[in-house]
Amino acid sequence: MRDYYAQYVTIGIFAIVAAVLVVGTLQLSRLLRPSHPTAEKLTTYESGIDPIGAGWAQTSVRYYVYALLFVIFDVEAVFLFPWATVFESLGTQAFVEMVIFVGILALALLYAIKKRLLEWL
Amino acid sequence: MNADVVREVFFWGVGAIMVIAALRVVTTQNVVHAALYLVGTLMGAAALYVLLLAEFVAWAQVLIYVGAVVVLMLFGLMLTRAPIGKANYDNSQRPLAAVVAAVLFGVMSWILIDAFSGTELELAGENAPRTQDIGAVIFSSYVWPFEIVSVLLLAALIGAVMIARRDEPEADKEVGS
Amino acid sequence: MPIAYFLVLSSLLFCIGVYGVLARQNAVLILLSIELMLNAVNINLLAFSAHLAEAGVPGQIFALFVIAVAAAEVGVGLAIVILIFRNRQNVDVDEMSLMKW
Amino acid sequence: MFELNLSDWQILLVKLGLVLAIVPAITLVAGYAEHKVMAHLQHRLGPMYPGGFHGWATLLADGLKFIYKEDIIPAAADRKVFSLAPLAIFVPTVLTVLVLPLDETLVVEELDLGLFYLLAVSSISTIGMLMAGWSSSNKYALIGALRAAAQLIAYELPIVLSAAVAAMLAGTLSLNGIVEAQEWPFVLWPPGIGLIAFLVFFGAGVAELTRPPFDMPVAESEIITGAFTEYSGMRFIFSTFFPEVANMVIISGVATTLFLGGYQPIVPLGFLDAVPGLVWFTLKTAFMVFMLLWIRPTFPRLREDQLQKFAWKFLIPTSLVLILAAGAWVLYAPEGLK
Amino acid sequence: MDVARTEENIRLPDEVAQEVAEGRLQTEQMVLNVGPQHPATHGVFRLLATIDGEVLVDAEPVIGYMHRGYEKLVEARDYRQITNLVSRMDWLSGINNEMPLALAVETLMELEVPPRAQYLRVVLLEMNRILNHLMFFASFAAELGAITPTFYAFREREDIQAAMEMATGGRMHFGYMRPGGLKEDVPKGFFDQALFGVRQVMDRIDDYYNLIIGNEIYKQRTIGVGVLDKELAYNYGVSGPIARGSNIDFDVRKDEPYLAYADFDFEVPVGLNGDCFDRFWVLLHEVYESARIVEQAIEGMPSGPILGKVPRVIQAPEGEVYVRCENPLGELGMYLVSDGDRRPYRLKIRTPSYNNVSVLPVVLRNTFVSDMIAILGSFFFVLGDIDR
Amino acid sequence: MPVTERVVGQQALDRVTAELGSLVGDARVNFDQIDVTCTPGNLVEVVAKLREAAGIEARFFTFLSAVDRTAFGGEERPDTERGTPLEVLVHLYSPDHATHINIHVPVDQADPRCPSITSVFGGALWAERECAEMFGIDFTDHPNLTNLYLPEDFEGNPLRKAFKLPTRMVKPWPGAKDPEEAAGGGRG
Repeated sequence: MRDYYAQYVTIGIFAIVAAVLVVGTLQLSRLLRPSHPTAEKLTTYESGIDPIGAGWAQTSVRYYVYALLFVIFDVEAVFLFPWATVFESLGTQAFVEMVIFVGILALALLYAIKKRLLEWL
Repeated sequence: MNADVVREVFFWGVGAIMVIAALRVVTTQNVVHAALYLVGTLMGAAALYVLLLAEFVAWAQVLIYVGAVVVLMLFGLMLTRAPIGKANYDNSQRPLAAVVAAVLFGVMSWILIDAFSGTELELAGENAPRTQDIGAVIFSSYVWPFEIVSVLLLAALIGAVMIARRDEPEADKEVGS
Repeated sequence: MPIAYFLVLSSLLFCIGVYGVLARQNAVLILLSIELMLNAVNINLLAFSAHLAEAGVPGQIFALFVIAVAAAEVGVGLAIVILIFRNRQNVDVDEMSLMKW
Repeated sequence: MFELNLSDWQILLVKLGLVLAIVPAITLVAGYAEHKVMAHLQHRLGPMYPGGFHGWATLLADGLKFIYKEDIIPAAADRKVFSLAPLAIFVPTVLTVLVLPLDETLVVEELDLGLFYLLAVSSISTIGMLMAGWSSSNKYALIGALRAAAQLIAYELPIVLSAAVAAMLAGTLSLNGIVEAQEWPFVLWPPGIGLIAFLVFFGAGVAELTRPPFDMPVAESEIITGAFTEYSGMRFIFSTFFPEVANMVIISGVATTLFLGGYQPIVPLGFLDAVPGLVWFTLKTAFMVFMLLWIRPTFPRLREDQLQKFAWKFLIPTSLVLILAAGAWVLYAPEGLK
Repeated sequence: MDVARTEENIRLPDEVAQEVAEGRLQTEQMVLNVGPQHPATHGVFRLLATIDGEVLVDAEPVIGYMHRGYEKLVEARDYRQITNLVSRMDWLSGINNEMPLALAVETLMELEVPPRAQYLRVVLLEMNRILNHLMFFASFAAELGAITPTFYAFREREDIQAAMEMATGGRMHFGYMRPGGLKEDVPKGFFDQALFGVRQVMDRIDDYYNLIIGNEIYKQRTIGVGVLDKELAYNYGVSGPIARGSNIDFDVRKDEPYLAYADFDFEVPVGLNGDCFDRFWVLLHEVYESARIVEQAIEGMPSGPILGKVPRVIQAPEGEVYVRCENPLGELGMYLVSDGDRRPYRLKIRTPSYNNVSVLPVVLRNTFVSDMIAILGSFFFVLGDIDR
Repeated sequence: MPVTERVVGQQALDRVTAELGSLVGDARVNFDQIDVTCTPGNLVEVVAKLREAAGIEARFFTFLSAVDRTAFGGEERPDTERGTPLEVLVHLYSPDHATHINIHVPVDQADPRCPSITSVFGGALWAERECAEMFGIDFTDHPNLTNLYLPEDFEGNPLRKAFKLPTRMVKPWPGAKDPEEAAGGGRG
């Protein structure tokens, strides 16, 4: 019998240890490394010139479309995994259900391609 | 140590983190920070799901919410201007909103405590449902909602695209180039 | 563990979300607050699912559906926000008076 | 096997110790291998001096140098997010190691939904990239972060979907279960499906690692070091070097587990069973790592739009078809063939 | 070329441009400095790029970080000193830079250059051209993300470099040309080393083809990218491999043969469309042709003196002349005005990179950020050559 | 297309003078290249015609610069052969005919002005900027006549003969003390 909680305790502890490792190493190297900040050193790198404009971010609409498509297929994947474990015992019915599901999402991808949403940039 | 005590300590710890993060989501004056605090709340929720014996939902939460929805949010934020530093994102109804939220919380928690005080959760790790159980139930009893999810996602994509796409008349003509 | 713990926590998160929806004027932040509320709902669902373990896993399945719906909601919501931003160069809901009565 | 009576906490400590010793060691070995393999592919020697024998201690020396480096956070950066980003990249990397079965029993935690856990955890680092890029307040970093995030999500799908194929053929999400369910000749069976799924997984894996030819998020000739342009010293190690090399090994390990029969012997000859599974796993993983190292000096890099098109128009449709094909195979292939 | 130049490849930027113009795609634009300290700019070259997402809306090269004022400096130096000065303009093709100066003085003074000196000059010039082109072969591939060609190219360069060093004693700035001939004769073993070097290159050029030009990703990255129109090239005075990439058959060695170039059999490779692929293709073919010229020149090497009858003090008579040579990067011209002194009265140096790079703003408009790097790399420029 | 019909020397001069007629003043052959002189007012028309004219087709923009002849042959003998000692120099080349054409454009030394030829040859964009800062010549209707090399606050026009190299004024160039050579004085 598996020990459900013990497994997750291990994972949790590993997460904490990994985080502590990063923070700890950074603290440790603080003892060793020099620290002489100067204004020039702390300037944002922009090919050796003072940055033009700052403090804001902008991106292309295309990225949003990619992310949206990703969300949709990610949801699909979440349903795919429980299905993968049981479809053999459930037989044709479950298979057809998934075919329809995947088919509809494939339509989404097709639509995106057809609307040239993946054309860049 | 008693397992129940450990669970309670865990619950309080995670719960506190979630609440603090949630409060920061609604009060911080930096949009990207708000999205990142939301990640805190979401990860906390995933931890609670694990506690509630729903490991599949917990990892689905991580996969979809943290891995996808928040990324989508961040892209959206950067598309609509996401400065480093502060700006004012609150409106003038802040006090009123606080009152409404507090009253709502009072009423809800009073009702809930009243109705469910004394009900204990039996959290037996060895009974945690497995992925197969979830799959078996979805694909036998919840087929329609499942299929509708796919239609919903398709509709969401089409809707989003209709709204945000570049208005390109020639897009429909010929794609085969 | 008392189930009330989870219920109170979830209602607290829900109300924080309500506050966010009411007090924020940036549309994306409002969407974030809505996510908080949906998460609160999920905690509730899973708490009851654990409580009613003998009924099987429907609570978990509903939580999955809620997550899926939330994803779709964010997608469309953000698309609207982006459209508004492109037309007006800002995303303050208070200034969007076009559809006010 | 011999019996040891250890309490839970002692077991946990042993696991911690092993992972904390082995993961960095493997990373150093893989990093050194990268130096050397690439050098020889390019008709040069690579590092020869540190440590004496063929420069084996080069990476240790590098690491030491990085520890001594000044830690610079640009004045314009968002300090909080800037310092948290390496954590968001490093911690998930460590967590993915936990479910990899190196041998039948040699696994930190054998999760029931190990595969799903693995995919979910590894998706967190996308946010780390965006955090690093945005908080640096640097244009190159921002462009790099956006590229990285878009690339990671686009190629996560083929990975997830082709991994689902492996899960379908095995009928379980447990990684040990998937290994056990595979039979010789692992990836070649079922015909077509297994091999293509493996190639999709491996190709998308190269992209997930942001290595050439998919390295535009860190393309130094275009955007310096992408999201990590402003990172220095140990922060840089934790956010780029370590995750890149470790993930290279991890992806190879996962590919081995899902498609190459994991810790099973390469050929089903009885006497090979005597060789420990760990050896087989290591051999197979090393082979996969070598393939990854070989790709790097061979190809130029793609352009961002070509990369996205490759994922959305080729890899993802292919893996969708694969899923249906695998389903049909499992359900309808004659019993004798399976 | 077996890759179809699809509509898609060529149309896309225009389409984007139109959308940007109409404000449909407009997100906020940001101004990005590429250079002066950037890995892709070969020295201190700065590109002021206005980008929208990943599209370059506008690009303005900013030069002058290395301006040394050669045109003023030469007015205070005698011709022998200037030889060493101009050698440092395009530091990848030192001896080629010295050539037009010697030619200009020879033209004004009407000096006879002995045939052996002419042949030796050709050998050195063409070996230097191979050195230069291999360097750009390496750097262009590196900018596209392929790291291996760098090492291959440097391996080949080394053999030729050794021959150059035998003759001149230098590796970059040779200072070997003299008005009327060469500084001295080449040492024993030079011809063997030179032949070994160029034959090595000729043998391995197939490898380069397989590794780079035959690579599908490489084709995707370069075909149809950064198209330089033929008329545009003429208008901006673009010359060298870049002009030839744009389907312009323009090579001073053929059009106005100087030295002994008329004696040799070689081809002028010409591209089709003027995209990055064509420029690079031309570059690699020129390596081969130069290697052929070196072989022929060594085989037909006459004997005799290497310096003509030159007065002890070089004083060009009064007059002015424009003299040009085919430098590795294009037409290097010198307009020499002499008033009879030991120093030039005015020496206008027309460097190839200067004109080639001046067309960049037009070519770069409405490209992707990644393409910008490919285009910059395919414009084969040396900063010293632009800034002088 | 390589050189189709080689037109140099006298033949080229005939074609150029036939095409330009009175637009140019002095025209002659110099080392097989054509030297023509024209006024600033005619420059744009001259280059446009040379570019389009059949049989010449000087489409290739080689360079644009200037020469300051005020110290030609020593301070005492300024070369004013073409009217003023300061001239803009445009070199065009015909890729089809291998014809070189040097266009000398004398400009007023006190207030040097010259129309921009950027409307005909885009390559002049940088060349005119450089020429403007180095010689102080104002190219009217140039779209962006800012400094190309020099800092914005730089004073003087380095390539004018009046601009002495400061170091050379303090200490003459050692090259002048070449042992092989006794004659010749410092001028630069």
